[in-house]
Formats: sequence, C-alpha cells, structure tokens
Amino acid sequence: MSVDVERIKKDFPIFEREVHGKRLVYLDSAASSQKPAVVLDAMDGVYRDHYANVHRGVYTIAEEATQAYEGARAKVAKFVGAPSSSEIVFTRNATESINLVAYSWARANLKAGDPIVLTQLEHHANVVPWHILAAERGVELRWIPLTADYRLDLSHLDELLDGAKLLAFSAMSNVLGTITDVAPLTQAAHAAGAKVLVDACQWVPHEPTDVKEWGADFVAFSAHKMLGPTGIGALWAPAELLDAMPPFMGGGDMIRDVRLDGFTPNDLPWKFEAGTPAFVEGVGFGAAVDYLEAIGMDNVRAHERAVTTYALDALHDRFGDRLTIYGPADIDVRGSAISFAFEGIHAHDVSQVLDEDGICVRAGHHCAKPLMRLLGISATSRASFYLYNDTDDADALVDGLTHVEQFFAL
Amino acid sequence: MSVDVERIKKDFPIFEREVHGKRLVYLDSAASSQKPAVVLDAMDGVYRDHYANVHRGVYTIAEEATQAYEGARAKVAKFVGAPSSSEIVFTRNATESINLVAYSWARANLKAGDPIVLTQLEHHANVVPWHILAAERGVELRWIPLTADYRLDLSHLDELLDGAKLLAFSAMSNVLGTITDVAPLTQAAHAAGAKVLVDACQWVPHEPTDVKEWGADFVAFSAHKMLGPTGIGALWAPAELLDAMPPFMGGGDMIRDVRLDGFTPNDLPWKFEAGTPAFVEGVGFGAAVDYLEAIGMDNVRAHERAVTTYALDALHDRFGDRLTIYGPADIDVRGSAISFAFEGIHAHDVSQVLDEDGICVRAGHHCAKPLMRLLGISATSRASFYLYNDTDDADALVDGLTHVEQFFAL
Amino acid sequence: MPGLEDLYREIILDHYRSPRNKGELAVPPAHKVEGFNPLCGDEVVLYLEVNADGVVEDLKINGQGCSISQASTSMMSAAVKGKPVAEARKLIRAFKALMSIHESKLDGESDGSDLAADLEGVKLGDLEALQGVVKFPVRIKCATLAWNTLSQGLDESEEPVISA
Amino acid sequence: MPGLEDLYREIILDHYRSPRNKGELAVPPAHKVEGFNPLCGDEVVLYLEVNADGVVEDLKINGQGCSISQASTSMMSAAVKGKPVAEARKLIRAFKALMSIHESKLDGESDGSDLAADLEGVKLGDLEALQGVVKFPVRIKCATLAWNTLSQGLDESEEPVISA
Ligand SMILES: Cc1ncc(COP(=O)(O)O)c(C=O)c1O
Ligand SMILES: Cc1ncc(COP(=O)(O)O)c(C=O)c1O
Repeated sequence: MSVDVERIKKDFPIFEREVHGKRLVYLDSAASSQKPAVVLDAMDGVYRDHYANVHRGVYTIAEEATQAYEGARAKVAKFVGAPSSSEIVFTRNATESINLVAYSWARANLKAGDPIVLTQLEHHANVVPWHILAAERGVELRWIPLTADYRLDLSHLDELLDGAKLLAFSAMSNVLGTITDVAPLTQAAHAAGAKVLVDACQWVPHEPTDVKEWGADFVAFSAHKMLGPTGIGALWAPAELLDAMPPFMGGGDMIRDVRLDGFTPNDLPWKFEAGTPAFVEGVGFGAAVDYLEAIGMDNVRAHERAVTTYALDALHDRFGDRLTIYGPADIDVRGSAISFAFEGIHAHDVSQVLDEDGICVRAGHHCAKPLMRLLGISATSRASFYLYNDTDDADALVDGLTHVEQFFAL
Repeated sequence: MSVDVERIKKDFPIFEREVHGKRLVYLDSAASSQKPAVVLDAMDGVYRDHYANVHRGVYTIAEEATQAYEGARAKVAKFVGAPSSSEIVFTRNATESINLVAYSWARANLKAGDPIVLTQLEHHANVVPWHILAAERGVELRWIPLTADYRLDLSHLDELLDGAKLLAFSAMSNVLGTITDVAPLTQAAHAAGAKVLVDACQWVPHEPTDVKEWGADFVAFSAHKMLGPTGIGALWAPAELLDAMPPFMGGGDMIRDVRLDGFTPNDLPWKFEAGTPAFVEGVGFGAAVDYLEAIGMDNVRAHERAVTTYALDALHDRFGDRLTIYGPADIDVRGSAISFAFEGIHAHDVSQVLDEDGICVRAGHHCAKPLMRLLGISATSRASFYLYNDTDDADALVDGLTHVEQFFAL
Repeated sequence: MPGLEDLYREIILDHYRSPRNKGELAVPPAHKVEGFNPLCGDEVVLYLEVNADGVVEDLKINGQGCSISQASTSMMSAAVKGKPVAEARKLIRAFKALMSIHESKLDGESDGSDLAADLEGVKLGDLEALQGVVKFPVRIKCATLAWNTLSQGLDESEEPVISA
Repeated sequence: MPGLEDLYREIILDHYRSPRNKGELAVPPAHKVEGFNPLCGDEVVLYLEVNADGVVEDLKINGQGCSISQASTSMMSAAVKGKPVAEARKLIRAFKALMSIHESKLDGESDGSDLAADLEGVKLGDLEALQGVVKFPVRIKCATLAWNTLSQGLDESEEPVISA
C-alpha cells in the first residue's frame, strides 16, 4: 500500500483553511505536526462523555477515564516496541523526558568529572539539561563532531567514550535530517560502560521504532510531532533501570505511602508521574498511534523518502548553487527535514515571503545553536515533509522560493 | 446575579450522559472539574484552524498560535491578580508548580538544617517535594497541627516559624474543605524571614483570587480543577523572585543562547518553560477563565456556599450521628468539599453503591495520607460541589447514601 | 452491565463483617508484614508464623479497608492457615490468575493463557466468590492486596534472619 | 490584511543591503556589547565609544540576522552616532514606544498611553519606516533587538570601569 495523500489530507481539518487566500502548504512538521480529526475526536470524547480524574476513582466515569489513559499507554508502548507498558513514562514532552533522566538517573549516578558524550547536532533539549548538570555537578561534556557531509564523525569515538557514563544523541537531526545509526553507537557505548539516551523526537514520527532492537537505555519522544496533542511526551527505559532510579517530581499518584517523616514511591510507571497527569492528552496520543499504525510506518517512511527526494531534486534543478542545502544528500541517511539558505537573503525573510503564498517553513536556529555555530551561520530555513505532504507541496515550495528571490532581487 | 444552574449544566456536554440509566450527579470537582463546551471548542479551534508550534515561527498560523497562547497567559494573570503575565509560568499541574519551587528556588537557597514549615492537612503535592528535598539536603520539616474543629492550630506558630526559610500551605484543604487565612499567615512568615508558598489548587477554582493582596511569594494552581483542560497548571511568583531563581528544566524555548560550554536563560516566564509547551491547553485554560469571569467568582462562591450549607444540613438531618463529617461546621471557613464516613461501611463501598445511582464521589485518602493518619482513619468519602451543582444534587446524594445504608445493613 | 450483587456476594459481606483470624501474633517468632494500596489507602497487616516444616502454622490479620480488601484478607487467611508454604504459593498464583486475566488484558501484555495454567488443579473454594470483582477493574487491587502482601511475607519469612 | 510592502519598505531594504557604520572598533577604548534574539538566533554586535562629554563619538555595528534586525541596527547607528547619550536614550524610548504599543496590548498590561508620551516631540525620521513591522508581531523583536542592545551598551559604558 502506498500513501494516498489526497485522502489523508481530508483527515486533517486544518487543510480546509487558507492563508492569504492560498491553500495551506504546511512544511513545518519537524516543529510540530498537524492532527487528524480522529485524534481531536478521541480527546473531545473523553471530555464530553468520560471525564473524571484517573486512578483514584471507584465510580464508572473515573474507571472509564483510567482505562482510556492506561489503554493509550499500552498502545504507545506497543508502537515503539516496549516490552511492557509500565516502561512508558508519560511526560510533558521529549524535553521533560530528557530532564527526567538528568535529574533522576544522572544526579543519582554521576559525580564530578564523569564524562557525558553528546554530539554537535543535538537539539537544545539534549544539551541544556547536561549544561545544568555540568554547572551543578562538574560532569564533563564531550562532543562528537560532524563530517563534511553532515554526519557524525565517529573516527575518535573510542577516545570520546573512554570513561564515559552516558552517550546521549539524536536518532535524527531536526536541522540536517541526518539519521544516526543507533544500534552500533549503542553497542560501542555499552562496551565502554556508558548508558545510552536516544532523543527520538524526530525519529518516532517518521520511521518504524523498536526500542529493544536499538538496545538503548533511555528513549525520549513527543506526541505533538507524531499527530498527537501538545502537552504529552514519553520516556521509555527498561523496568529494571526505572526501578533503580529515584523519583523526580513528588506529589499525588507517584506515591505508595506518605508519612510525616517520609514516603514510599509507587510502582512503575506512576512513580515518575506526579500529580494529575495529562490523561486526556494521553488518549489523544493513543489515537495518533492508532492512526499511524493503520497507515503503517513502513509506508510513512517510503512516502516521505519519495517526497523528500523529489523536493531535493526540484530545489537543485531550480536554484542550483544559489541555494545551499545543509544536510546529507544521500536519502538513505536522512529524514524529511530540509534546511537551506540563499546567499544574502535571511531565513526570516524567506519564511515571511513564503507565508504570502500560504507556505509554512520554519526559520531560525531550530533550537540547535551549537550546530549553527559549527556551520558558521545564524539561521536556516527548514521545510519538513510528513505523510500529508506530496510533490505538489514540494512544487509550491520551489515556486514560492522563486518569488522570494524575485522579491529580494536588487 | 445568582448562578442559574439549569442553564450552566447545559454548557457542560457531559451532563447529557447517563450512568447506569441515571442522570449524572457529579460530586467530584475537587478531584477534577467538568468542562464547558466553550473550553473544548477553544482547543479544538486551535487544532483545526491555527495549529503550529509557538514562539519560533514567522508564518501566519504560527503567529496565531503564539498570540492565542500568550493571550491566554494574560487572561490567567489577570484572573489571579498577577501584575504582569510574565509572572505566570505554565506548568503541567499544581504539583509541577510546587516541584519547580523545590528544585529551583529551594535548592539554590536552602541548606542542611533549614526549616520548612508545612501543615498537617497538606496534599501530597505539597509534602513529597519537601520530603525529597529533605532526603537530599537535610532540610528540616515542621508541621502546623490541627485543632479539634479541623482548622490550623496556630498557637505555636511563632516557634514553628523561628528560623524557617519557607512556609508552604494550602489555601483550602481538598479533604476537610478548611480555608486557611492566607494573608495573616503570610505576614507572620515574612516577619520571621520565611518565604511563603500557597497551594491554591482548591482555592482559585472557587473563590476570587488576588495574589498581590495575599502577599505570598509563590502561588500554585491547576487548570483542570477550574473548568480547564488537563496538562496545564500555573505558578505565580513576583518577577524579581523568578528572575533570581536558576532555571529548572533545560531545553528549547527557555534559552537565550546555547554554546558548547554553557547557556544563557531566556526572559520570564519562558525561562521556566522548557520544550514545546502545552499551548493548546493554555488556550483552553484562558477560555475557562473567561467562562468563570463571565459568571463572576463572587457568584460562584455565594452559590457554592448556599449548596454546601444545604448539603451539610440535609446530611445531618437524614443521618445524624451515624455519619461523621470531617471538616469545619462553619460555612465561613470552609469550601464545598465534604468528607464523611459511616461507621462500619468503607468509603470504597459507599462510592461503589452510589455509582449505581449515577452519583460520583471520591473515596480514599485524597492524597493526604498524613492527614488521614492524624484523623485515625484510612479513607473517607468526599462529595464536592461546584457551580454546576445544585440542591437536587445534594438531595440525590442524601438519597443515595440511604441506599448505601440499606445495602450494607445486617 | 454487572450489578452490585456480582461484586458483593453474601459470603464476601460475611467475611467483611466477621473477619476470620483477626488479631496479632508476637513478633518474633511471628513475622509481620504490611501492604498498602497506594490509590485508596487500604492497609493489610499480616502476622505469619512459618514453622520448621515449612507450614504456615499460624496467621493473624489486621488492617483497614473496604469490604473487598478485608473480605479477601479474611478468606485468604482461612485458606492458607495450616497449609505448607508451597501450597500457599500455589494459591497465591491461582488467585492472582483469577484476578489478572482481566488486568493483563488491560496491559495488552498477554492473552491470559499462562494464567489459565496457574488456575488448573487449584481448588479456590469460597475464594471464587471474589471472581465478580473482575467486572469492576478498580476493585481488583482491593482483592489482590492481601495476596501480594502474603507473597511478600512468605519471601521475607524464608530469608535468613539478621538480628539487629 | 497587511502586505509585504508594509514590512519591507524600500529604505529598509536599502539599509539591509548597504548597512551604515559596519565594522569594529578597538576595545578599549570602545565598549563592545552583544544582543541575541533567543527565538531566531539574530545577533547584533555594537562597538560604542562614548566620550567624556557624554556623546556617542563613534559606533560600529556587526552581527547577522534578518533584513529587519539588520536594517534596524543600521538605521539606529545612523540616528545615534554623534548624539549625546541623553538624546540616544530618548530615541530608544521613542522607538520602543513605536514598537511596543502593539506588544503591550498583547500583554494586556497597558493601554499604551504612557508610550504615546515617549513618542512626543521625538523625530524618528527614516526610522518611521519600521512602523510597518508592528503589523507583523513576530518581527517586532527583530526590530527592537538593536535598540535593546544599545540600551544595555549605554548602561555598561556609564558604569565605572573595573580593570581586570
Ligand atoms: C490541595 C491540593 N493541592 C494540590 C493538588 C494537586 O493538583 P494536581 O494533581 O493538579 O497537580 C490537589 C489536587 O488533587 C489539591 O487538591
Ligand atoms: C531532535 C529534537 N529533540 C528534542 C526536541 C524537543 O521536543 P519537545 O519540544 O517536544 O520537547 C525536538 C523538537 O523540537 C527535536 O526536534
């Protein structure tokens, strides 16, 4: 089965709207994806018919809400290949998932001088928590550099991993599109005695995911980038590891007992979910995963590769060397995010002019300032494609960029 | 204007449903409130028409989403009397708000032996974060006891506050309904040199709030208890205090600059909002506040007091001493949460039997185990009233409890 | 639509009103173990005396909680007292199988076929009255609390004692 | 519906393409100050030389960013160079008033009446071309970056110098 974009677009209410009288060409899914009606209806359905706080109620609607939430957790677990739904901790977003690891696991296990290995293409979500830890604990941050073709330069990996306690890296760059090969990196890190955190925020929405196959220790991702709602993300880790970690935030739902002189934490995964969870969002997350599974992640991937290849070719044909593309040329090692820049026209201005044509692309540092500095630029424009985009959207982008060039021509 | 419950119920879609063939009598708003259609429509509207990630986009729909989110923040700020919307930090829930204070302010300012004063009626959300801190830092926890009529026993307040760095207490107990008088407690704490955190989770939904009038340093509350969605809460604190605090979680949106060797945090309030925020929930929160303001918080309060008084009287008339009510008898010092217990019939069983009549009450420790231990019980049933409840609901509760007594009679 | 009578069978209410083996035992020789239900605050306290032959010689129960948790504790005590530890463990597995066929479906983890094996050949007797609980998923944890606590108590009773 | 021509006036594009006062100054005597827009990565670098008479004797600009931020920096440099610090500060207030009447409405904090006072009697000249930015709220921060950076630079220039 291939992906029928025309039918899919109909599932997403936002594509009925226009911008400046033009059809909406949404090319910013790497920042956040649009939502199919089934996801919105699932959440609305909870609020309208089955709403009550979860976990603590005996009455019918509380039980319905609890089952919907925990049922969604089981779906998300299955979607990423987690052996048990107790290994899926719901967070606000991937950022919180990573911070949870930094606050709970890292503070309990790392001491001054312990090395943490990151890469130079990380999103701020996988940089700043470690900066905070470094400032507080004196851990040492080491950086895997990039090759000229925008991939990880692993030529000194062994040295970098020597003595390291953690290797934390993105499975797919939100700026360059670069895919990093998780399983071998994980093996190398484990061989060096380091734990592995995978920022899978850009991966899970676009590729089939199997956390066990990766063999990593922590995997973080966000619902809003994979057709789900805002306000919910997930951290996967094996139960033994989560069990050995101290709680992060304290409060209701994460406890087994509380006394004046202390507390006992709850079972997994609730031990890490303090307070009323974003359970309606959880249900939306589950519905998003159902939608993606119905289409099939293999199909999603194949479709995106086709559209991305088309777009890369079309951009090159129209603009040649006037347009710099930051990211691997090889479609087999890249996702659908295409960062680019015109000489002399700033990304902000590109995006502003494209907006007149109804085209949404992101402009800026994409929360990856260390990478931007490495590339020697302050901003790129980024077009990113998802299952609801097709070659018409790619054509619209190319034509829009021609308007940009014309507008800023001397 | 008084509150027209019949009209209000029509604004809440859930009241169209039945449970076990009976009309829904929802008496669990202290756990979480139901939502009016306007709140659901506001969120649905963002997803269907204006959805894009906030803060970083130049294009039209990204700008629309950003304005909707930041506009909602301004509404919430106004609703609680915050002088500036930059003083409203959006969190997942009140629990995270309190944890933010514990992780950021307290870890930067407290050392071993520093006393923190809590009360014995606190929700776990305002207990466990301090337990975690005590275990990590050796701060000392002190507890304000209760009087026989379920109020704070302030007879030794000065001793308790002596040397204290923080007084943290609930403005309204979710178990007893007890209202604690925030302003004088705050003054006493400030006079002793302690900062003040108010857990206003049960207060803000039910009473007019003015954080400046309280004079407190931190105020925490949750949207889901005040007609808003799950997944979002707020922390208010004055800008100078927030400015002086280190960031809590690290990631996108909370930074001004990130380098390989460190980062600079963003302005308020974003400094404390790492990663993609729950911005659609933010818009729902704003709509909830609009709805409450249209009715008027004075009216909400007056209505709840009337219904609560009616319910307390009706319970007493029907059951006399067979039913113990845990909480102040004086309506002027209590909210609408009524905890009660029958001798020999457990709260769980009460709730189960009431459910057959379509009546939703909570049963258990209500996330206040230290309080339950103090009361010498392991669980109560709790009926809590909100603006959509009326005396018919109170009557249904009383009749339902008669069924309970009959069912468990020997 | 399950009704209240599925949940509250007469025998359950009887155990709730007149719990068997209520009380305490001296510690030591008895071993004391406590169990909590974090969601509702139910509490089970067991005093276990396992003799040299590996038999649960005596057992007393205490605690507070709903009819289901207390009745389940009482029924458990009646079923286990005087039985060899190995048999008690079989009962625990069988009872949890009875309850968890539903729970594991919720988790999406198993089709319950292993559980059926745990149930085979074990006589649950009165305990089967608790089967109605399965139709009320939130109450399952009430019913299993005593059994999880027993399981923990047996584990601890068998550990070498370290004197303080 | 505001159009692109409201935003990209010819004079703005001219400053963008041919920025005035581009370059660096020796530090010291000049003071260097950097400003970032955290949301987009725009960067403004200013070199300020305030002389003993409190006049901005020399000023050079650098950095990278969009047409609006770079044009605004260039226009700012032309407007401020050679002016007394007090006058520069008045310009900052006036320019920010021009921009922030909209911003403050967003915040729901003020009706903008104080801002009008800041604008009175100040000649903005070419800078008024940037007024169209107000119709594109995300871009306001691009336009104000240079001015916030200048403000910080003037504050720092006036602080007593502590030699390292
Ligand atoms: C008094 C009080 N504080 C804190 C909380 C925690 O609120 P949330 O679960 O929304 O974080 C609650 C709600 O249960 C409460 O009633
Ligand atoms: C690679 C990567 N990691 C982490 C994040 C952070 O995700 P969120 O903002 O949902 O926490 C993003 C999204 O911007 C991302 O692209």
